[in-house]
Amino acid sequence: MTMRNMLRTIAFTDWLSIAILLAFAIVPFLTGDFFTLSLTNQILIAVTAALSVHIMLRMDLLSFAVPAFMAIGGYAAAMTAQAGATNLVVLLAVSFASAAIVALPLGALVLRLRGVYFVLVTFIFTEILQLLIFETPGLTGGSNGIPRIPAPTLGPLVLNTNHLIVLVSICVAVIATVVTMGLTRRYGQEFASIEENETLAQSLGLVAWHYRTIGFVVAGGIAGMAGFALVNLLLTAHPTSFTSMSSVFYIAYVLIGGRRTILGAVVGSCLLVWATKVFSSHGEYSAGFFGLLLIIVVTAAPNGLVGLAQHLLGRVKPRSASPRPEVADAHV
Amino acid sequence: MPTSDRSRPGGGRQDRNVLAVCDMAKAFGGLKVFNGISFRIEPGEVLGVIGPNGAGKTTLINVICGMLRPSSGTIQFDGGNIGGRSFHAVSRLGIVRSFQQTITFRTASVRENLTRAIRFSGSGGVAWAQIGELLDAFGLGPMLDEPSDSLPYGSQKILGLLMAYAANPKMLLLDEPAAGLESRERTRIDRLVLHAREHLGCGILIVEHDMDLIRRLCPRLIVLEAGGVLAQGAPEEVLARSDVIQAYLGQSEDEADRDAATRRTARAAH
Amino acid sequence: MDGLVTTAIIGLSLGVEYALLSLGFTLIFGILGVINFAHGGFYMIGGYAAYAAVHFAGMPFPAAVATAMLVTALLGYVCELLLIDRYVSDHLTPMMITLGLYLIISTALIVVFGPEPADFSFPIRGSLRSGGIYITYANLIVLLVCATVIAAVYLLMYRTDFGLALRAMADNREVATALGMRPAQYFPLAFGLATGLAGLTGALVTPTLTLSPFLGDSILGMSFLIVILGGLGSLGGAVIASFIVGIVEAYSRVYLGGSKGALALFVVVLIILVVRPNGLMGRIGRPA
Amino acid sequence: MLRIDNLCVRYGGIVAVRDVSLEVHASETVLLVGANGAGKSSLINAVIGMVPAAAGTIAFEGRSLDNVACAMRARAGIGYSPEGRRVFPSLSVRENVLAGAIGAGIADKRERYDWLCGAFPLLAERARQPAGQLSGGQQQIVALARAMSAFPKLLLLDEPFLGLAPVWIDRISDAVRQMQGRGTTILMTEQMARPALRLADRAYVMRGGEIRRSGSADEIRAAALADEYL
Amino acid sequence: QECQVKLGAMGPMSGGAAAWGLALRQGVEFVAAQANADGGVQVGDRKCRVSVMSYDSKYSAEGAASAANSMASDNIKLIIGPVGSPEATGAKPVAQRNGQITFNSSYAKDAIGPETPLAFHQLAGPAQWAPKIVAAAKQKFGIKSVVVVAPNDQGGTDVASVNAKAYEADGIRTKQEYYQRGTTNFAPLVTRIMNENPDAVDTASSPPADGATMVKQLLEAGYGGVFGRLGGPGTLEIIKAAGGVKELKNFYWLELVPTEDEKIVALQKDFKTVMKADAPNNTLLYTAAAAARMVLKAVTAAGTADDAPAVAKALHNLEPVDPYLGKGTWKGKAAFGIQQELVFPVGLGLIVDGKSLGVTAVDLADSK
Ligand SMILES: Nc1ncnc2c1ncn2[C@@H]1O[C@H](COP(=O)(O)OP(=O)(O)OP(=O)(O)O)[C@@H](O)[C@H]1O
Ligand SMILES: Nc1ncnc2c1ncn2[C@@H]1O[C@H](COP(=O)(O)OP(=O)(O)OP(=O)(O)O)[C@@H](O)[C@H]1O
Ligand SMILES: [Mg+2]
Ligand SMILES: [Mg+2]
Repeated sequence: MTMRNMLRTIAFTDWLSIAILLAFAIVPFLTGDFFTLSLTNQILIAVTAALSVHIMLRMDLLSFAVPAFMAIGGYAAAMTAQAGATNLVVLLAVSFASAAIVALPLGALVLRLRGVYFVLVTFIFTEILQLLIFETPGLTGGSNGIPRIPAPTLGPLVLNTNHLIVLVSICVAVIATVVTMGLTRRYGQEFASIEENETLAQSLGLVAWHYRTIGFVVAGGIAGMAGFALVNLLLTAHPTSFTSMSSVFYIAYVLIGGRRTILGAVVGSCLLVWATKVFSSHGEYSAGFFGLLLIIVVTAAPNGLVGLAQHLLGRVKPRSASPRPEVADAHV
Repeated sequence: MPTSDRSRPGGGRQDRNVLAVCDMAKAFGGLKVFNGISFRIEPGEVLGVIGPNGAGKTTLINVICGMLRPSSGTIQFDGGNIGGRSFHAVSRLGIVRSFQQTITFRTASVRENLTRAIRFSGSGGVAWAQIGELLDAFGLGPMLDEPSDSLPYGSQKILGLLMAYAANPKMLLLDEPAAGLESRERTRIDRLVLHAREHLGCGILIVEHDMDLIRRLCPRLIVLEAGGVLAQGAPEEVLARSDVIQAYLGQSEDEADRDAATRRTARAAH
Repeated sequence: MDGLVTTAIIGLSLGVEYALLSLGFTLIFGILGVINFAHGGFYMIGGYAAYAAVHFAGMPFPAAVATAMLVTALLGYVCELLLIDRYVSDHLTPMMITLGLYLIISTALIVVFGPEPADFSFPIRGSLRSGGIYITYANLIVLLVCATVIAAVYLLMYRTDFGLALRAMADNREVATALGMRPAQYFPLAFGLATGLAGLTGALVTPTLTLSPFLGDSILGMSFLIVILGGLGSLGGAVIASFIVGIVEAYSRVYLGGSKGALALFVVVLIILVVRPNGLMGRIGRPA
Repeated sequence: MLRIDNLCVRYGGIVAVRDVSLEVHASETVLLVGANGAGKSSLINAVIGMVPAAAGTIAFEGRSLDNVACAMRARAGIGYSPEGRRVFPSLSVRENVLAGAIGAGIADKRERYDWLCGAFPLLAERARQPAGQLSGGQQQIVALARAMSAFPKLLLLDEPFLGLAPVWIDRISDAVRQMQGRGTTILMTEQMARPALRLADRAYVMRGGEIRRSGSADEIRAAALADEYL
Repeated sequence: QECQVKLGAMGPMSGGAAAWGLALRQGVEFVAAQANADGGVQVGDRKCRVSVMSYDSKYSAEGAASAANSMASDNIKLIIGPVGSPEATGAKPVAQRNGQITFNSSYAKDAIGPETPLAFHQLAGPAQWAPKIVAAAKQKFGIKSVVVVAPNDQGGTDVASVNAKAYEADGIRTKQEYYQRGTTNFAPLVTRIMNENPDAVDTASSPPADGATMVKQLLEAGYGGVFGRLGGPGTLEIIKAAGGVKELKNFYWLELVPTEDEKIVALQKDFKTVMKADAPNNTLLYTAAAAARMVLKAVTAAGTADDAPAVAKALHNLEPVDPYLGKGTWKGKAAFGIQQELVFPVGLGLIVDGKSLGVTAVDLADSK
């Protein structure tokens, strides 16, 4: 299949993702059920975080720094709110900007790294941030976090009920999706080239680090918004919400759903978050069930659920199709 | 030597779009690949570089195009020293290379590959129409929407060269463009090179082991050997020199054929 | 003064421990290109297997350790054969699989042995001391075993056809097959070997500390950090990195304290990687 | 030695080799020539088992190779040097060469390695350097040495002269002749028809996946000089 | 027709703190089983069966919050738990929003508070028992200096900092040491402590495994001083790891309940008969059971199981007495500004010169 109708399928799945997210917007009007509402909330937050992973994967970079950026965005929003600026728009902007601003210099430092080296550095960054939070109780409340954050406001409206919190998460998730769509559409060619053969792309004049940085910064900002949504859901900014291990799960959402499309992030998040909630009533077995689910899905659909669906619908041929020897790899 | 009017350094600064390598050396740790190499390539000029395997031809290209830093010496282009500049920066200045192996964006279609080349290039790339005629000339026209990795080896090679062309270079560095191509397909390389010289007016450096192709295309020739320039000049005299024959060419095709014939009869006698 | 020396000794024993730990990880990584998230899991299985062998089967400690190693190796072999082998070409899928394995393993351990730490301690107590400087006999033994095993693995990988074949297949599975090597047989063996090493480490080290079903995360984190710092799948690099990390950790934790120490360690690693983007011993191929 | 009957190779829709039959007798050297995309590599890869045969049979020493795994074919005595080098980049040159001789006794290994170092001094010079750092042509040498170090009964060479300087082509030819002298059977493809034909006893001309012509090396050379193989 | 009282058991049931969550769950299930054994609880004019639903709150704010919501959607208004401080931080506001009573056992400084009137405290916090235990230890061992060790997260700092205050208040030179959660080898920390050369080392609320390793390695390093454990469970593991009472020599620790009191032993027997399994050796079992029993009483008193505020009100008016833990008191005004801390006597365990003096009850009724 050619790149062009590849793009077409992506575009189609993108719209589908937006549709799904907007569909969540009616949930609060349909039901007051706490489980459904908090499930919706967590799914939306997961989607946002997963999109941050997705963007980096588009450039063949696996980022474990998502929780770190979530923490930055979340804490920044929390402090702003406590300082009195509780306007939703302001908080969204702050959470995105703060994370993005940190991502910029960090990117300049670590984007030279590839593959697992990048994975490790991002992982370490998350660990470091956890420790910094603990070491700065004055600023971040240390291990106690920042409790009792005032709810965000929209003009006269105070968004403090379960229903309204869902709406906040919705708008975070939708913004994130639209931004991701814009980014991956605008720079799709560059990202794809960097993913497939950076040497060749550079030989043709592509300034790869340029686009890497853009991707990294935007991914950071999106994660920052996810952090804000999470903090807003819990009414507290707490270090345990941003542990380095949690990044593994955001990655799982993307891979399970399908790493090639935005829809993948959405589908993966829906399935796995729902599963987590269901399993957590099985006490000590919960983690085990989750693991089992991971293995089953990933072995059944190595290209993710969306990848599988596309394959069944005959839209995309599986990635590792060509048995033709890669003459290039012997040498480059 | 034949050059199109556009490429003649008339009017403007003396060394506009001239590549001048000056006393350049490159070593990997202990291993000195080459030492004190100097040469110039004018716009529209075609320079051939030959030499035994491991003489440093690819490394020479790697250093010029910014993938490696020179250990010493300067590389002047457009009057500025580009030694040690980053790969993409050099490429954006208009010095574009091709690779010794077939390298394309494998899952992308032929069309996609070329549009990317145009899109990424510093100078905005060439017009699609200009590639169009070449595509048909090389029989890639019908395969425009095939993923590039299912093309035959030869076509992939050509595609790689076309991508370098599409980036609209001011200086083109070709690393064994004909390797692995069947003898008739090699004439396509000639067409591409001449076409680039005519329409883009760029200087061209060709690394090749195919002497016929070198003779056809290169008015001037450099022979690298054992870390230095063994000989320089017009093909006919350079290739006639005994040291070049001894170090690089070996016995000529005809006498080799004769030897083979005698050997075979000898074996038959057994 | 004593303090400095003692710290150095601690650093060394940490280093050896880490070296053995990361050996298996780097093998799997270097050969199959898989980040084995279940590594910490196999470490714990090793510990519990030895514990079970001692307490329920009444085996002598050395026998128990051997059993533990065999059990984990076998488990690893089976996992690779049944789950991972088909997906090695792609790095992310196996990562998810091993993650799933890890979650299952740690759950199973909690369910079977309970969440409280198990009563499992090294048969030999006491320590070798002169003045304020000391090293426990347990650590000495671990140290010796580690050294021998590391040497053995090195010989296996660099002095035998088996090792050569493994590294060849790591470079290019297809061509290696065409030259008569059989990944289908060798990869599971390699994986089993690696998990066996993890198991051995668990069986040896947990009794000197405390055996509980929650060691996995930190073990994984450590091995990962060391292996990458050492440079992709380079045994030598992993060993060197282990000692660097061990020493840095010891001194920073002793003289800066718990969390500042950890912070220092991470910052050091970060700097090293920014300076050497391919790790300590990672090799950079030629550009073209 | 090697007998191929009505072989077909397909990649998805594309038919790379169409209904090809050919035979290679013991200790003779057979050359496949033909345009790019003619199906030469596909045929070679089908023989070693890197790509499955869609139809037809391949028999080696009288035994059919259908459902014999790739690795087992190599162990049965088929040596292979793939198109475009494909050395093991992170292994040292020495290890690359020895990788071809896996399973052989220590003494054999040393003997073969020494012989190859004699034929290609480069191997000794660069013994410890990772093969991935070598130049294209140097890698080609390593790939050939790797295939030869197996001392196979049947040696498959896919474009052995790719990217080699003229002198080096002569050197390789000498090494190949030594293999011939040892009685090794050789099936090779090459774009550089002339030097290749010097080594070959017989040659087949392929086009569009089919064999268009076959004959002794001299006939084909004559044809080639005359009309660039049909 | 038949009615039902739903109790929720919330706590970490996977991961490092699982032991506590599981013990808590068993405590609640035990009480429920007992209640059902004699016909269920009286609600209004009906006897209702008691059912227990448990949720894994994963020792994180997030996990607890979502657990609270899940329970809310199962219409569970009465929750025993959560356990840890992060969980309490996450669960309190959400549970308040959902109108659920929680009985957390966190040692956080804001474990409960006026702004969340539905949040109760299951047991006495460090502020209650630390001074008493410290005083006892001081006069037993004549401690002049102490190092308090705990992990560098909320679960650790909350307790350690309060303990430290208590030591200082008694004029003991005090140093706090925090290690990173997940540390497995404590040799560096031990060396650091040895350089301090304190009279006592208090492992505070560090997890059993960590505490055990620390003690083991301290002894290996030749530490001869006193060990203390104010806040964490798993003293058995520590004694085992040290190689027995003899090796350990001097040890003082807090038990959430006087474990050797015959009433407690009786509970263990009853547990075995009712639950057909051995009682877990994690003392959260007892406080959780007591809290659950109080809640059921309050339900009877309030005549409803669905109206959390009413039940909370009833709880205030209830005299805290428990068949196993004996007489207790409501406290918390001083520490938290709200009188919702359920305090029963705790236990003080002592090992002196390698001889175990057992666990003696410490009444907290008079502590401020
Ligand atoms: N992996 C693949 N997927 C799809 N088509 C392929 C693949 N490999 C080869 N082909 C097709 O099969 C045909 C034969 O290819 P093959 O490489 O065998 O030709 P060849 O004679 O070796 O050419 P060359 O001389 O360039 O090596 C070509 O048309 C090529 O496009
Ligand atoms: N990254 C590297 N590290 C070490 N040595 C290298 C590296 N790259 C190249 N070399 C060495 O430099 C020499 C020149 O290599 P180069 O590829 O330039 O030769 P070449 O002239 O292109 O040969 P060929 O005609 O075979 O392509 C070779 O001996 C090679 O081993
Ligand atoms: Mg070259
Ligand atoms: Mg071929």
